[in-house]
Amino acid sequence: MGITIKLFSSLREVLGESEFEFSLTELDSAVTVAAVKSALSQRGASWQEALNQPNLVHALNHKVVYTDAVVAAGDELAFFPPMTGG
Amino acid sequence: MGITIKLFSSLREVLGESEFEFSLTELDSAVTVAAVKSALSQRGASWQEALNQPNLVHALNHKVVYTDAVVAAGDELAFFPPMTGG
Amino acid sequence: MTVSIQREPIDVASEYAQLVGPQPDAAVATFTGYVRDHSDAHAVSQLELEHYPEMAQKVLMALGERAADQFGLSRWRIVHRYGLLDVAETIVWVGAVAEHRGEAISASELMMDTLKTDAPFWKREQGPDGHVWVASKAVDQHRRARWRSEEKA
Amino acid sequence: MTVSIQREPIDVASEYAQLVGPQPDAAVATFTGYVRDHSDAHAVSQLELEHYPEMAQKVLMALGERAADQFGLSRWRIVHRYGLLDVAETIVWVGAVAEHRGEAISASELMMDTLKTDAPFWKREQGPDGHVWVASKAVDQHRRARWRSEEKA
Repeated sequence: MGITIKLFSSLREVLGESEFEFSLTELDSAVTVAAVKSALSQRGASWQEALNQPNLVHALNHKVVYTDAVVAAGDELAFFPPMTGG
Repeated sequence: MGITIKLFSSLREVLGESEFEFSLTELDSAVTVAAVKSALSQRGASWQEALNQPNLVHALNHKVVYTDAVVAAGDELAFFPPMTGG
Repeated sequence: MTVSIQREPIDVASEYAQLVGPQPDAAVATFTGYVRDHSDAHAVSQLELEHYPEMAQKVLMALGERAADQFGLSRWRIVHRYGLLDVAETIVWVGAVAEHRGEAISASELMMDTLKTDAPFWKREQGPDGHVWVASKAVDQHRRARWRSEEKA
Repeated sequence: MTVSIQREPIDVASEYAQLVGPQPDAAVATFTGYVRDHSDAHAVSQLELEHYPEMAQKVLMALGERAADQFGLSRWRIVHRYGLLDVAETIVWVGAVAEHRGEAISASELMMDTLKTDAPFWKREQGPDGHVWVASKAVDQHRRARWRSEEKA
């Protein structure tokens, strides 16, 4: 199953990536945001730390969601710190 | 004792005057706004009615006051209905 | 800062530019009121604004100074029309500049709520049955009262 | 009504004129935010605004529509900058038009309070020690929460 991952702000900066395709072949069809986070966390300590910061925001297809939201093929999943616009 | 009386809005219109000098020779030195109203009310039924409407506002030297405020020679005393600016 | 009580229409763009200046503080809130083409009951073709000039000037200055004091405004401005106004013309403009948005927005609201009931202006609407003096609205008295508990003695 | 997410400075006078149009409704409230020359802790020489374009567009549209619905706005507009901004440049502008002042002012406040915490923009300040990401403020979360009880499910 392939999805697009986007990273913004300090996450983008720390992890050195802003957008990439990500496949979760080993997982069954009911993949949650939490499962994607776990899979990405295995990329290394900086990923582990960045994706487990307490205020991390998850947006699935441009909508803020909790980690139990279910991800489908072709979705866009973004991770970022709390927003500071305005 | 001479003061300036000003009338605005519906009071000005009903009473046909906007500004005039008024003397209260017969009264002692502690003249209140209420006493001026009483004296002016003797000018006729329209004055009596206009000056005793429940929401009448009294401004003494450009400041809203109650009827117990004391008036001095040279003061400017204005009567008008509730304000509707803005 | 300053008050203008004027017969001429309010040039909102020019007032805004003068209010904020070349180095604006972080937060600017403005409010503009326009002549409506109707009242609660009937059509309105023109609005006449009578005022008590000396008192209006003092009341609006005191009101701006109170808002500046209460909300820490760096700049403020109140402009109010008088005379005969057509539908869709400006009636009033207030602007408040502060460090933070809450202060600027609350100050603009305070200025509007207070001037509605405390500044000596009186509206007379030209409608289908001639001129009608606008009555003071209970909602305006109510909105005004919200700010009273925060006033100084 | 509409949203603009733009690199260019906000032309407040032009935005205002387009918002109100030739026959303005009675009450118009606006808010403008500018880049400050300091944060709580240090001097700021420039501000960089990163954003998530597609999501920002959707969030701001939904926010304007919610404000219009809740406060009966006849017109509204939200403009937000991104990119590298100098001190004293515009960051954000919101405008709300309604029949009554309370609705226009509250709508502008709702739009500002909500976009601060819900729209995907991130500020990075250039200060004496280099770039610093701006942290989310507790006061902004608190102001945002005031509107939550009135939201629909």
